[in-house]
Amino acid sequence: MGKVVLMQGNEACVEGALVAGMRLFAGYPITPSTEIAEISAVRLPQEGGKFIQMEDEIASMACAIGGSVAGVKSMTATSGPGFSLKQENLGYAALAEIPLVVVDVQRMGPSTGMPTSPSQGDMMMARWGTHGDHPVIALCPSSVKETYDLIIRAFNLSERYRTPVLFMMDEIIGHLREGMELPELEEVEVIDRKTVKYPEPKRLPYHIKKGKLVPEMAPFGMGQRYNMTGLIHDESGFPTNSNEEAEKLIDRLMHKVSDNYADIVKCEQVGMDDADVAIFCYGGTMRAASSAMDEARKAGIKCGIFRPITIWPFPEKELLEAAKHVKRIIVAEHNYGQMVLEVERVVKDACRIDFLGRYNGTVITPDDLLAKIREEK
Amino acid sequence: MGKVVLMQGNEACVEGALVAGMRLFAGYPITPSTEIAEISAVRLPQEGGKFIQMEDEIASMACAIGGSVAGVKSMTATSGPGFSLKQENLGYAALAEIPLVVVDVQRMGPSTGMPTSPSQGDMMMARWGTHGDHPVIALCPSSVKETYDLIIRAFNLSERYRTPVLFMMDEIIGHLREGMELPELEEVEVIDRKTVKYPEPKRLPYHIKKGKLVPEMAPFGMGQRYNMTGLIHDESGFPTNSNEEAEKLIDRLMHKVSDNYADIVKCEQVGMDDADVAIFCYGGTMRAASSAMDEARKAGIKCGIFRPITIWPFPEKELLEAAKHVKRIIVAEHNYGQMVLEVERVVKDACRIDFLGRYNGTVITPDDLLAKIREEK
Amino acid sequence: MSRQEIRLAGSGGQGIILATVILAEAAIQAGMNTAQSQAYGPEARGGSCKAETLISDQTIGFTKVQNPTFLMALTQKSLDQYGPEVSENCLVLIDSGLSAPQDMKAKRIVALPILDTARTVVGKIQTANIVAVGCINDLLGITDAKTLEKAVLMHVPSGTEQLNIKALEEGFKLAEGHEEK
Amino acid sequence: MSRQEIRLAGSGGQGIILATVILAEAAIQAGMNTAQSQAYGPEARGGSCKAETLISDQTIGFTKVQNPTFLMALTQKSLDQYGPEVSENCLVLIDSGLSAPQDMKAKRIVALPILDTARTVVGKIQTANIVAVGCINDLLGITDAKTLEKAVLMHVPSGTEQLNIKALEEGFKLAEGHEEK
Amino acid sequence: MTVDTGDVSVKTKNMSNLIYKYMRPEHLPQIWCPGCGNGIIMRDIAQAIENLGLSRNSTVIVSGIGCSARAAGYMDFNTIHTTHGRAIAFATGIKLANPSLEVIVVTGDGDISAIGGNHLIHAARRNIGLTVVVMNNNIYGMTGGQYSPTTPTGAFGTTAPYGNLDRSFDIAGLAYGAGASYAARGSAYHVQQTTTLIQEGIKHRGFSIIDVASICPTYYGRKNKKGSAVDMLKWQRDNSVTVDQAAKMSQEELKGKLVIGLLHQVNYPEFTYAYDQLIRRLFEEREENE
Amino acid sequence: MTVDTGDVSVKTKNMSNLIYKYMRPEHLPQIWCPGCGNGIIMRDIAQAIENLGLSRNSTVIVSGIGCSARAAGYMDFNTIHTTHGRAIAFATGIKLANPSLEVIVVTGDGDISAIGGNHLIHAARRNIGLTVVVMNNNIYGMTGGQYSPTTPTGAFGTTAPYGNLDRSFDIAGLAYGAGASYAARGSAYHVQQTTTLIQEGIKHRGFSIIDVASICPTYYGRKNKKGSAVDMLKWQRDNSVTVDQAAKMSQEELKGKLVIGLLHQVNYPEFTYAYDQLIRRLFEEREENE
Amino acid sequence: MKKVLMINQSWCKGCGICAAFCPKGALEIVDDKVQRKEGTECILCGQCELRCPDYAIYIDENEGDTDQWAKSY
Amino acid sequence: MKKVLMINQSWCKGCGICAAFCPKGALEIVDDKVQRKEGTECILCGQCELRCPDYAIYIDENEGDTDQWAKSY
Ligand SMILES: Cc1ncc(C[n+]2csc(CCOP(=O)(O)OP(=O)(O)O)c2C)c(N)n1
Ligand SMILES: Cc1ncc(C[n+]2csc(CCOP(=O)(O)OP(=O)(O)O)c2C)c(N)n1
Ligand code: SF4
Ligand code: SF4
Ligand code: SF4
Ligand code: SF4
Ligand code: SF4
Ligand code: SF4
Ligand SMILES: [Mg+2]
Ligand SMILES: [Mg+2]
Repeated sequence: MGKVVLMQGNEACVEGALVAGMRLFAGYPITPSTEIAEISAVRLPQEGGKFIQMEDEIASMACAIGGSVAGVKSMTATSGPGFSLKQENLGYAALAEIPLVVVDVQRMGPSTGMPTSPSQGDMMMARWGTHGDHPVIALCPSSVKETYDLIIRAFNLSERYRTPVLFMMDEIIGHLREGMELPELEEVEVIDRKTVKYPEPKRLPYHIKKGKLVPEMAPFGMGQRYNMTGLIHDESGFPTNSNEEAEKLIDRLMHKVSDNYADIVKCEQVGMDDADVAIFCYGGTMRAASSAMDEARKAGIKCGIFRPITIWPFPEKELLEAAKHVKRIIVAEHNYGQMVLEVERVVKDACRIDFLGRYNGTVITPDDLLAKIREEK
Repeated sequence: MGKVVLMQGNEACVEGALVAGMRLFAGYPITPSTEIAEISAVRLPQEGGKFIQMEDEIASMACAIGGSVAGVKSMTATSGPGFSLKQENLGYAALAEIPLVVVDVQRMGPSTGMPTSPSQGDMMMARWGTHGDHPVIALCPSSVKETYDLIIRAFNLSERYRTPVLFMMDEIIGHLREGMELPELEEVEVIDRKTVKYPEPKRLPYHIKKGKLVPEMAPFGMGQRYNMTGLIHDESGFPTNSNEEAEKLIDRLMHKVSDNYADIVKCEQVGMDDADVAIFCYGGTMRAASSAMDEARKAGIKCGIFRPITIWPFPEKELLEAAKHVKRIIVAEHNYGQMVLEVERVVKDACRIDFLGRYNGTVITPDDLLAKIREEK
Repeated sequence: MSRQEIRLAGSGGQGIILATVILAEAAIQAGMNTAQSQAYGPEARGGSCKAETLISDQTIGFTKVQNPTFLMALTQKSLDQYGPEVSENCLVLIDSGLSAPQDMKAKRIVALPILDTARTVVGKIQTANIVAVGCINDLLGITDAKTLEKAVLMHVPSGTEQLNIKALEEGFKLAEGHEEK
Repeated sequence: MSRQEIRLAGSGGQGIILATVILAEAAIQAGMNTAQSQAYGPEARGGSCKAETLISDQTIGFTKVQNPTFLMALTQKSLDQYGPEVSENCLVLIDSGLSAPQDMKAKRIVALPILDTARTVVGKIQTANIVAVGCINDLLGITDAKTLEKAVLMHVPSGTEQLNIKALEEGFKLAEGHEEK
Repeated sequence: MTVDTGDVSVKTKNMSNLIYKYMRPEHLPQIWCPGCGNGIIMRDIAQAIENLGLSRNSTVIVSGIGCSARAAGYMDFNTIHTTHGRAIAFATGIKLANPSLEVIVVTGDGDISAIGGNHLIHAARRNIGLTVVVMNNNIYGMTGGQYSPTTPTGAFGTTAPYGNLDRSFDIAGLAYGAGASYAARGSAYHVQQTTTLIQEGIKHRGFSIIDVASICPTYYGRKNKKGSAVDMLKWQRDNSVTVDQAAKMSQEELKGKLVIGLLHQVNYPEFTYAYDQLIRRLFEEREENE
Repeated sequence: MTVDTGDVSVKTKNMSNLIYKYMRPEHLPQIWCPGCGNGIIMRDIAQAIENLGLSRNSTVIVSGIGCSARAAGYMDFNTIHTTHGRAIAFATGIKLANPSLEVIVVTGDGDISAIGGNHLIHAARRNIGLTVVVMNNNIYGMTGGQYSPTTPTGAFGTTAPYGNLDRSFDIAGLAYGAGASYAARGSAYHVQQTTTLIQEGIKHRGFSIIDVASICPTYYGRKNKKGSAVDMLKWQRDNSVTVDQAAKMSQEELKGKLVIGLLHQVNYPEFTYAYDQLIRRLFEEREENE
Repeated sequence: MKKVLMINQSWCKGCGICAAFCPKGALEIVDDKVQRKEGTECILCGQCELRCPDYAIYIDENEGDTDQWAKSY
Repeated sequence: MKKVLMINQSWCKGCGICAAFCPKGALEIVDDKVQRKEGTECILCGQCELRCPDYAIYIDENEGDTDQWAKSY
């Protein structure tokens, strides 16, 4: 058994990222994500990596993309207002297929809002924050240990699918300290970047070799000269005005994620075997849900929990299946109602859907959930 | 009858805005919205107003907000990448309740994409582009004449509800020139800002007088000194850490829009009385739809059109009602599938939903729609 | 007037867009409906460029030209590109210097020395688009000369009115005695 | 050990958060589960401040203290604020300088001269949080002295180890002969 | 007048006339830490306004986000606390919409020179009539002590645990390079000089910036062993030289010194003035044509 | 060697060795307008690289968005065409991740000094080893002729129909004010001097910027009646003075002149070098402790 | 009217700046609050007022009817 | 090897820069393309190459076997 250590969520995010191979972090401080920058500043140079504090979040995002283009696993972290600013370049990374991890430790908005209060108000922004259509992978941890493990998975997914991965934390987990067992490093699966090993003349940088998911990447400087752009491009990496190529590109980007739903989408279902009522929740809200479920079961209510770990793509298959076996789903989230819209869309009329939203800076408690569970309309 | 003039969509946007009372435009050029800036630069000083080209879109948005705070009706315009950059301050304007109009002439993304190609890829960003929860009003014109009329309505709504209004154009309409009848200016309804007329000691700037929808605004300089902030604030305009106040504020912001659904939400329904199949579309796509409908009807197919003019809040009541009377809805949009998700959510199992998306830079044609109408699965 | 789907093509600097705008304006002035648009793109910078106007006495739904009833091309490149796309019945106007590509289906082709007239008769190659407008109006009968003149004056830069009226008149003249190939 | 819900309150600079972190660490070292968190806010800048640790041998679901089993307050302001919130059975530790507010329901109150001990016995007021940690461990029996010492050493800045160990020992001593009010 | 040797009096308003007149006492004392230099500088601004006799109603205070940016909330004017880094861009809109307003931007080093750097240089270039007062504490105070663009090379911050590798901005110099027509530097210690510099900056027709060395004992002081607030002010007292003195000193001698005073002033047409002239011109031309 | 009087020869590659070696001929000719100055400047960059003997594989060209930014696509290096204004921020990541790369940013006046102004000043401040070549045409070319931060006061653009009210940036001066350790100005006309300035900029260890006056006959030229591309180049030829000459001229005499040459060079430790030193130090300290 | 030194202890945060820069050493900080130091002379120079970051000490005309320390503020 | 002036007309956009700055007036633009002007002398100075924005004119060694204008490029 690995050593158990006391760690904060934000710290676990950095330590996990280091294990996953992060060697460049570009950021700009903002509560409640700041510790991620601060710990990176301490830890990265110790591991031969680099931390840089950029002039703002736009630059941080751009810098992290640059690092990745040069072959180094890169990360950036922020909170709501900064996440808004990163969106334009997030679209760039999605289109140019640049692996990197973007952490958003959500805080209460809109605008400056309540900077130190917990929230899950950026869930839809994670999906729709930038212009145009592009694929999104986003993950949500609900404990310190899961933060550690899941950030490694975030890096792995970003490398496997050559796409930015969003790591949607909340203040509840980011600022929580709890014990976690450190894994044996040998046992951690780390996906290294699939790179071109030697320069190939006339190689098409966005051509996918047979049996591969995505084009292999050639880090700048390794000898394979090519072009990257945020314009619609063909396999050569050069801009094209061809409508066929445009469609092909967007289709390919979308499908590399949607076709691999089973690999990417994970959710946790607790007590769902016999549940009558399910709590749908994610991130830090899970902690109240699990206490509430225990209480409810003690009171004889068959309560279960459906928790997306991958929040984008939305786990619609699993949710629809689950919805068919319960009478009610209570969607609990720390916002005015975001993922509940997806639940409504997916579940349709399969079961009743209730919503418990919290948007006043406090945390949903087990009692809040119990009251909702007991509520009969 | 007013004079009929040849006008471009982007030009109609400026001319309408001038009629609505716009006297400040802050922008940054970007295809295909640039003409809006260019025409504003010519026209505003002629009307005693001011055009300023800021250093970027963030500054443009901030500058327009500043103008509005000082009592001048203000507008900014951009396209996808710039719209991404405006999001943070859009959240500010929503929270601080600052009326202004933000135009997005959409172009194909993601990222730089195909800058000159039509798209409707920012529809979800309009709703979810910034962090946290806030209300959104967004309108979509589908002709040059409607652009003119609707931008006036955009200003009116922004004043009535003290909130930024998003004007979601597309390249199809923005760059289209057609004839339009100029209204008699006396007949145009222009809502002037409800402002505090004389300074009241101890006035609470965010207090709503009985019978009013929103707090009356006091333009800076008129003698009513108060504070504005992007932090959660109480009626005094000062930051608060009270969770009750936070909830009250967010609730009020959301409800001022949702409670006035009937006033804000407009849609056009054509041929829906007897339709078996409805085309759901908005903006420039309407033009193909209306031709397709004519053709379909000629061929004996009972086709109708459901077109949201207000796209946010989403016209869910009307749509659900309409869905109950048709067999199929074909959602046609120039993106990979955005509003179709809302249609799915709202319509649930009321009728079959088909999707016709276009994301290759070309325009959906009447033939494309006819083929879809004829398609039987 | 029955529905006309007019497409003009040429190179970036030839004022093709302005020509369609003037035709659209003429249609408006003549009480008809119109929808004018253009292909934007890097082509605008030097390459070939296309612009379109729909004219109809009916309400215009779809705003793009789908099946041109009229095509004009002022450069060989644009003719080669857009010529083969049009159907048999499309009337095609080309500058006399150009030769119709093999795979062009259109049967009705008119060749007129538009560029030459602008250069030598009007004295300024930049007026070719206005010469063309004169020709087109004549060929399609969109409106009368006076209305078209008004439309031209509404859209050319001040100071160039004289020159452009001359160009328009030369266009009228050119088209008068034309002959379909 | 049954579930403990520990809340510490004081003013911004008193090291309240560190104290809860050390208690959480002690719990981990003793093989228990823990969840530590704090209230962030403008209060951190000078005002009163609260931090919490849950300790349990069971898995911890909800991570926030709901019904404190233990409260410590080091300033009157924080005692006035948080004191009335706790229930009858909560054990309350206060600095000897403070007086319990009227509306406090808690019955078990221990007053110890924590600040004074830090200032005069240890010689540095900043060590009050570590003195407190010593007291708390003694009152709640979280773990043995050795483990707690280890936890302290894991979290204090290097160079201050000696001083803090002394503070901890003084804390132990203080709590030894304590008396509930 | 006989000098009183220190009687103390109770008066209901509990504050000086200056504070009573220009602050919002119901929000005082500020959330700032004990000894934070921002309060001193905020008072300087009020004193400058008092000296100039500006009307509170036609004066606007715009701030971004940061400890320093909280100043807006305390000052009894038209105040707006905007988003991080964007104060100048908001202020530009306000000034443009109503040039008769006196628009003062109160900001921090991070707000104005990190995320907000672009707006600073462009407002300076345009020479728009804003007065920018920077409460420059060489650190991000609000977020807990990360290094800022004015943190000296080698100094420490939570994100510079091994010493800052970046070189630092001279904010006044940067603004001058970008075209600011008035640039000055003050300090928390030099109350009267700083007040005068702010006062002249407000009077100046065009873009003016007064970069004021503040003190943040909580983060910058602690991280860099600069001692208490008192020690930090004493450092300012003992290490400042005036612009005139500096002119006679070598680069070597100037190392580690704070140069205080008016660094640069020149006259160009102010932006909104030029704009109004343009509008007038267009109106006149139209009248002529009609 | 006998001078040939002008035979012309056919050769399959159809281009000079320089172009063949450093460009991507399959993408030539560029989309730039006839007479656009960008092609000349792009060749200067290639020539500078040739003179220095840099390896194409370890050279990176980063650009933003604009006509000028299209340069990246034509040059046969590791090239990346990023988002508008952000080239320097992307380049910072590339350089930091792999300091052995020679990173050259090719950008326009709008890209670097309007939306990208903040990244410019911060990269200059950090003294990170990038070489920035600005194709400065005093206008936004790509979007059709709007005024830019380098459009002179009074000049016209589609968004300055009544003449530009803004003052303009001197980009090299701005970068210098922000801390650039190498700043120079070239022009499209002065091919050899500009090549040398770029070459020295690349050699310079630290942040260097070469602001090159380009020509945009299509928009800037047309809007401002500057004539043809040839006329615009002739203007550059006839109105340029060297830095040395300029030093002897009065402000009055310098009006309307283009000052060409090395404006400023000084040595500071380069950022990524300093970072690598830090990492080494930490590793050494750790070894000592083990 | 007589000038007096005023103290608003409720606003005082005890930073000690006033005391440090008082030319007469007339102030001291006790329990994190400023107070007049016994046996010293205040010359009403106003230095303390200028530098107090919290506006807790200032010179005013004596309009009140008391000459006590303003502890109760 | 003999140096020669090379022209790649397919890349030439006819801007006229080469012709304007040729010290010998040895170039002219015909139908928007550059060509050698008859009766003039080219001294292979390379000025045209340096300033051609489109790399359509340059000096090269004569490796080919023809000495015709490169019109067919
Ligand atoms: C877009 C955005 N990024 C980051 C933050 C977090 N943030 C708030 S204040 C601040 C730094 C403030 O530094 P400075 O301007 O120097 O003010 P100080 O607190 O030092 O007075 C930061 C990074 C934010 N609120 N918004
Ligand atoms: C965020 C964003 N805003 C605006 C644009 C539109 N845009 C593209 S290029 C450009 C200006 C380019 O000017 P400059 O950098 O001077 O380049 P030039 O075309 O003159 O070479 C603008 C405004 C964009 N692509 N992205
Ligand atoms: S953290 Fe620093 S700047 Fe912020 S209030 Fe405290 S002392 Fe002032
Ligand atoms: S528009 Fe100007 S800058 Fe752009 S390619 Fe044409 S000449 Fe060059
Ligand atoms: S300076 Fe002000 S806050 Fe500080 S001790 Fe003196 S009176 Fe109190
Ligand atoms: S007024 Fe002068 S002498 Fe009196 S306490 Fe204040 S600083 Fe000291
Ligand atoms: S090489 Fe010199 S002489 Fe010959 S054509 Fe070119 S510029 Fe003229
Ligand atoms: S400079 Fe080049 S592009 Fe221009 S005319 Fe000469 S050869 Fe042709
Ligand atoms: Mg600061
Ligand atoms: Mg430019």
